[in-house]
Amino acid sequence: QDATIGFLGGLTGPIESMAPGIVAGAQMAVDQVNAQGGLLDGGTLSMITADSACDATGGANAADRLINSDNVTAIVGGLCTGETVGGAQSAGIPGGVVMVSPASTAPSLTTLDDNDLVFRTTPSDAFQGTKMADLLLAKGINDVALTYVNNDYGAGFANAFVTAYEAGGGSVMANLAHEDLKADYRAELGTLASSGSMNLVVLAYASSSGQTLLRQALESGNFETYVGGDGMVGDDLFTGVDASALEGMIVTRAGAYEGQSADVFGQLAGEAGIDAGAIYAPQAYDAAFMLALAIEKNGSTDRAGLSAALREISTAPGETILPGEWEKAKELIAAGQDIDYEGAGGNMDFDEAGDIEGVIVELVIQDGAFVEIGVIE
Amino acid sequence: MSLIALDKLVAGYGGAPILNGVDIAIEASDIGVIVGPNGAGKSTTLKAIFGLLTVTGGSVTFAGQDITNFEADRLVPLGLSFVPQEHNVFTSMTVHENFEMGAFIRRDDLSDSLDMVYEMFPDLKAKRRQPAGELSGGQRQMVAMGRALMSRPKLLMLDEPSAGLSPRYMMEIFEQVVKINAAGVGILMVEQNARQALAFATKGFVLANGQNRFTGTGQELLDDPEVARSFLGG
Amino acid sequence: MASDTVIEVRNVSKRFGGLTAVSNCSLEVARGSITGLIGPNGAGKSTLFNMVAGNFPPTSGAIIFDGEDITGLKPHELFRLGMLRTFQIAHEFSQMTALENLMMVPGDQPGENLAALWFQPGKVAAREAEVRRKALDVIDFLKLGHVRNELAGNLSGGQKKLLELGRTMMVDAKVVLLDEVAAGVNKTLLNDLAANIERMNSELGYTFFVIEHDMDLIARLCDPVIVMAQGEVIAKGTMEQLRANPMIVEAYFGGPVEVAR
Amino acid sequence: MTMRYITVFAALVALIVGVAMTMGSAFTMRLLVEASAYALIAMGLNIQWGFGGLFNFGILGMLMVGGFAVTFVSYPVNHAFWQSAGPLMLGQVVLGAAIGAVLIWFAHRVQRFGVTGAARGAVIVVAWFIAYVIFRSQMDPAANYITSTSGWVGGLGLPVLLGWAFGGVLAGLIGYLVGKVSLGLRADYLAIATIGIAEILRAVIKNLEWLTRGTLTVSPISWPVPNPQFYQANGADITTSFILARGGFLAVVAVVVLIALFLIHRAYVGPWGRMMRAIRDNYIAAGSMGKDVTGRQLEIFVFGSVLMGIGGAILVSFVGIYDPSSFQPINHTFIIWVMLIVGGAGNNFGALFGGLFIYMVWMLSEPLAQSLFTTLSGWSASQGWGAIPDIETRAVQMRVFVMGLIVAISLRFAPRGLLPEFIKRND
Amino acid sequence: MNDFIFFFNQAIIGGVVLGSVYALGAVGVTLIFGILRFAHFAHGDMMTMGAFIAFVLAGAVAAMGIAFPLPTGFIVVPFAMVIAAVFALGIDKGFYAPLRAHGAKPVTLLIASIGVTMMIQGLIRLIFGVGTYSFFETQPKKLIRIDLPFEGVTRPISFSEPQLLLVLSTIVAVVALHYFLTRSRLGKGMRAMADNPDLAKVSGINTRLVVRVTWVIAGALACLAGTMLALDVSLKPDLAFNIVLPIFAAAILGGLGHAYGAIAGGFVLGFAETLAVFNWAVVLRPFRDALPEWIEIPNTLSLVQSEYKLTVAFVILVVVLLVRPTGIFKGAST
Ligand SMILES: Nc1ncnc2c1ncn2[C@@H]1O[C@H](COP(=O)(O)OP(=O)(O)OP(=O)(O)O)[C@@H](O)[C@H]1O
Ligand SMILES: Nc1ncnc2c1ncn2[C@@H]1O[C@H](COP(=O)(O)OP(=O)(O)OP(=O)(O)O)[C@@H](O)[C@H]1O
Ligand SMILES: [Mg+2]
Ligand SMILES: [Mg+2]
Repeated sequence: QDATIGFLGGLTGPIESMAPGIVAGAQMAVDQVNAQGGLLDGGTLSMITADSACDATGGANAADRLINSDNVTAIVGGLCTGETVGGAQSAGIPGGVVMVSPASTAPSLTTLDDNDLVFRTTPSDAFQGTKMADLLLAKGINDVALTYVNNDYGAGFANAFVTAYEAGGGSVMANLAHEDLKADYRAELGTLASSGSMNLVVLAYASSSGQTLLRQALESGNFETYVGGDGMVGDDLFTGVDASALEGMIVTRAGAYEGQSADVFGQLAGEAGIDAGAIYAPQAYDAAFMLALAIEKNGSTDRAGLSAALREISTAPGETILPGEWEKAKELIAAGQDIDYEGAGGNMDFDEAGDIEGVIVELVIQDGAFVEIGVIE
Repeated sequence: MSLIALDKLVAGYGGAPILNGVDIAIEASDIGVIVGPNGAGKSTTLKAIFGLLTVTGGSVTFAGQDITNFEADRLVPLGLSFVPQEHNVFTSMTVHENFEMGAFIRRDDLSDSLDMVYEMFPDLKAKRRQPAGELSGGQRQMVAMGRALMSRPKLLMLDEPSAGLSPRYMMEIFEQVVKINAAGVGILMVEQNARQALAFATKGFVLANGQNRFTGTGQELLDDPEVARSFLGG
Repeated sequence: MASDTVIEVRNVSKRFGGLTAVSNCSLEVARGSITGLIGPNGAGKSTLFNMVAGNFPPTSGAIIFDGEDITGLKPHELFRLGMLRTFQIAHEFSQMTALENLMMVPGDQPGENLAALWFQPGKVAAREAEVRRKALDVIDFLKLGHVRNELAGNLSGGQKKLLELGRTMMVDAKVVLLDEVAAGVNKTLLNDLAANIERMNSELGYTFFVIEHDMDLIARLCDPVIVMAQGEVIAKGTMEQLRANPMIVEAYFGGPVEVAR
Repeated sequence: MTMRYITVFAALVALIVGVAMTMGSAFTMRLLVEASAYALIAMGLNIQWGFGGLFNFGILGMLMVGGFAVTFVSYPVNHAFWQSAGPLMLGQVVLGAAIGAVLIWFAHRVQRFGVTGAARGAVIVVAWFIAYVIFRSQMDPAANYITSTSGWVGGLGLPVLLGWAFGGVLAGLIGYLVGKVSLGLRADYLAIATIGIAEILRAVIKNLEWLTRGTLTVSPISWPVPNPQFYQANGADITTSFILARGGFLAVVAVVVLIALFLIHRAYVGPWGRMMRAIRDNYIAAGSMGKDVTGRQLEIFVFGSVLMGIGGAILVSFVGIYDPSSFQPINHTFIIWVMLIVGGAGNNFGALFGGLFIYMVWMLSEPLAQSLFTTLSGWSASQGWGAIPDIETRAVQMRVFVMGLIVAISLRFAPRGLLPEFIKRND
Repeated sequence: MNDFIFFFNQAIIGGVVLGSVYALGAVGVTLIFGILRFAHFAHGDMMTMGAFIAFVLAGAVAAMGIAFPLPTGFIVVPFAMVIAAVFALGIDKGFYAPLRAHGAKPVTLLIASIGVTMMIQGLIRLIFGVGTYSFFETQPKKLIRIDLPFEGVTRPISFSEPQLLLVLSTIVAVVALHYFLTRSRLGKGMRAMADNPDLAKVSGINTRLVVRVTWVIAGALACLAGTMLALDVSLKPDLAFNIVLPIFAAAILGGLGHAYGAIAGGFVLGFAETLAVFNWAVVLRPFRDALPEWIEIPNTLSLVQSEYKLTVAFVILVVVLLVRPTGIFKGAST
């Protein structure tokens, strides 16, 4: 029979400009499923979006609507960690609904008491923070001025980074939070610059404070090296900045890890006419695709047993399934064989907390575009 | 043809009509004085003429032109001018600006009119730069009067101009009224200092409960014992 | 000390920026008297009232009420001490009915205290009934019965002035300050009001301190009469004495109040 | 008039039933709980603005305080903190603050020692500065210590209802201080001052990681009644468990709201209300008529704040997570003004109605807008003009449009609110 | 010396620019309040709307391949202002005029303006999506760097061309408005209406006209403010909404209804924000040697952490209001 999954995310609010890409990623998975014979003997899969404005209360309401009034089987989302936790606490967990977040990177999700219902297809900031620290130290950058957007994403990321960086012998000359969505950050930049470090690390969203900060940093001409986290990936970064000035900026992000599954995804995305490089688009794709697999595995649209099924299809042992290989997977499941999904954003082996190891890749900006250097070891 | 004529005027504030059938007629040569108990409808009459509330019956004609329910700002250019009983100055604006506003429709040189007004109220000279809201009750009254004169009206309507004025200024104002009238400006005024006012009124109207009670020359009303007892305080 | 001056104004001055509205002015109001205060427009009468009634503090000087220094006290504190005032430019509560305007005045209403209102409904109701009865009497006396449920903001100019006066009749005060209550009030009605003021004075022992420009009224009610000009007290006496004083006649009355054509 | 009440509330019931039909009763229950909480808050605002004419635009602050209160009272005790040196250091902070306070107290009284005018001003400023430095010198290390060792202070592990009450008390206290500071101001100046103070509160709560966990959010926050898991454990299926649990919660909230409504209405129709309206109308005259204007305004401000605090606490404990960054002026201050004005300022039932109605509309505007615009884009696609790009995301954006439209329309046709304040004709 | 230039760039230029942003927004708010007596909350989004109008025009011009020495966005502003003014008139006709006709309270108009703000936001996002745009995609943003002729001075005084234009147009706009309101006949008529509409009519002032003129000016000002802001930062659907609170703060701080008040308020807030978080250690460093041994200049030495930046602005706001309850210039009030 037909199945519906929900998409929960901050379609409005601070990350509103990232949302379209992410939704598109998930939608692509759904379309593939339907294109390749649908799920559960000929049923079609559909996806309902609900806006949670990147905050906990919004998340609670939106998730509740998806779960209790749209009766979705499972949920892709939320994006901001606040909305994921809010949704899970007040509707997801009591409702017994599996939630797979493609973008909630804050460490706090790891410790959430979720009786195995909340997963994510992107590594925790704790992980990315450490990797970024390693990368900078490896590049011989030993002092930085750090600013992060004052929410769970930024705070979590920054904490992880600072710990690792200082442990590794680097010194954080300035470390300050900034409020999102303001028109002007010259004051913050002043404080940062005055710390004496010429290396600016910005952990924020390209669509809002990140972009502004970077542009005004360039205008002030107080810094030499610029570093950013996954939030900074996005073409919004270049609007109004002359890209040449950004030349050589270092960015890390959860990888479309290399290996064929990533290439496959890139290719599929190309065909579907969506931007494979869009931040969190691969992770969203994985989330949706795996949920479809899990439903298939579970054999019905019930919520019960779905999380177990999800672990089944995502982890070894089993025949490897790559992005787009729905028909193959469907047959194998029908044949009662075990499968192991290798995602666009990693091999998707969930640990007991529902997190993935994932990979963090390094990008640099070369003539106005993000160029991927490779996975950070 | 009279300068202004109210014919069976019916008007109110949305609820039951306050005025039911008021008749008043004034020549350019007249000083008309309306008297009556509180709440009789005197101010309402003037407001109705000046388009500050809707006339539901009867008509108002000014110099032969029907001006019933004209918006106030259309009446001023025609030559009407009005001093309301309350809220009759721009409190946040200086005395001088109040006068300028009085002459809003004029584009010519104001200096002579201004001199005239300041001469009429010497106290105000010193206060020309002071916000009218900071004036004493009587001084406000002077400003209000001055404002109305600035537009060089054909018909001047005053609602209790002498209220709050010292006896000296009351006389002063009344004398001015007579002067202005002598210069060919029709006057229609409401007064509670009725005796003094009726003394020089050419036409007197007694209103009660929104209707004409008595009409005649000022002197006639003064002499009428009935009027004297029930409206002029014996 | 029960001296027989209720209000004593000691060298009080009030400056507004550059201008001195009241300068070093001293006067006394005797208990049980109806004292008049007259003077040209802008003499400083209302300003003096505002200071006596606590609406703003004097720049310098002291005000004594019933033997105690009340300089700088708030109006509501003076009200409790028994001083009441009216405003020259009517200060009605425009969004309340005429009746409510009167009913809100009495200060000792248990219903103004939330606890009592919630937990002693009986007591509140009883007092409320009393207050209403009183208010209805006053309103009828002022010939406002037919508009008692009209919003005060919708009353006529004179009616508002009457309401101002009515408030002072709602409580028994020691001293009532009247700032030109007569202005805009119909003379016939004014006679009754004057009579009532005299009654309150003689029977209930109210002291009145009255600003007026209506000389007939002053002459009828007030003894003594104080004259202010340019913020200073220039004379004090009975009306006859003052009329006899050419300087005052010149400054204030300005000849017989008759305009010939 | 009564006819109007009947129709309006009948319409509301119809709306609720309709929602229940289309969106399921579990979700409707949630709407009702939150809507009631907002109604309570709107009633609080009605006391301040409708009765007292006080232009409070700092509602957000009160809600955050209420939310913090319930979090702090009901969240489990964090033993790591209590065993650490944290409490001690906080003690020192209090000490430092006290010293600072004494300094300031003296500074404000230097004229006793003949220091006056500009000199006095200088002394005061210096005193404040020194106090600030002392405080910071104690506060910063304590904060760092706590965050690094035990994360944050945690809660007290007391019953939730106590938390609600504390929410009211705390908000009342804050309200008292805010009022003390800013009630001298008139209308819009008061409005902006309260906004300012609310923003200050927001920044503080958001950044006091040691006390509130700041942006890291606190959850779960327990319920005063059994939660869905409880019913599920006793074998109810999921939907029923939701309905039962939320029904219980709704019952509690409804009781609170009704009690509040009863008390407020009593107050409003009585002499107290009359006095307050008099102060609102003309505070100068009210003062001369013996009413202690500032005192009474303070009373009103606190009264209203208490309700807001309780409302905020209810919301937080219902959602089960305290996330300071989710408090935004637009949907925690302005929306409440919309509720009151659309419902009818000065009318308690107006406030109640406005709260319920507007919150529902606000929540439903999203699916509404979505269906509206997806059909639109579907249609344009069928016309061969292609669908609107990013339709999901853009459709959602239109929720604000729908909301705005509804506000504008309802004001257009009921400028004084759907249930306007009515003048009590005494007899 | 370098450190002082750093201070100058950061604190002074930063403060002036931010102050101008606030002032330019506030002057429109203060005008509407001064004349129509209500806080027009939608002003922020009218700014954003105006900026988008200018953006579209600029795009069109650029498409024609015409280039200017100044930013195209700035060149087209006058035309954008005209269009914005028309929009403003429409909004008034549609939403505010009916309420005024009912004699609605100012707060009702304020709430209506919240409704309007929401509608504008929705529409902007529907039409332009949620992305970020820039006026400088076709032409580069000029950065002005002035090197000082002292030896040892490496750091230049630096600001951008749009910032310069922003400050200039702020000053022009405010002064012009001030003279219009206090000197011109119509301007005085507007103030008269604000003071006492009935009496204004009685004085022959056409109040309907006054209202229209007010909205025309307000719309134009909003457009100017929005565009200048977008030129300095970048163009987003939430461009001005996020600074609408400080803008109101500035207007009220200055004293509602006073054109100059807007400047005063805007600059006070601008500098408050900038200086409060400025790291004073920088200006101390030059004296490091002068200072005795035991004084060790900390790495960061600012009054508050920059999380509390806006807080400082609001603290100042509250304090100023306590000293001057109706703003720096005695402002109007409802
Ligand atoms: N708030 C104020 N600011 C500045 N000047 C003021 C203020 N209030 C009153 N004045 C001035 O003080 C003087 C005295 O005013 P006051 O109202 O006391 O006069 P008054 O004796 O009551 O006159 P009237 O009989 O006309 O009411 C007047 O010249 C007036 O202009
Ligand atoms: N705005 C209004 N709305 C409703 N009724 C009003 C309004 N203004 C006046 N009235 C009523 O109309 C009646 C006449 O008022 P009006 O002002 O004409 O009296 P008046 O003759 O001028 O009395 P006064 O001598 O006191 O000025 C009064 O009973 C009053 O209650
Ligand atoms: Mg009248
Ligand atoms: Mg006076």
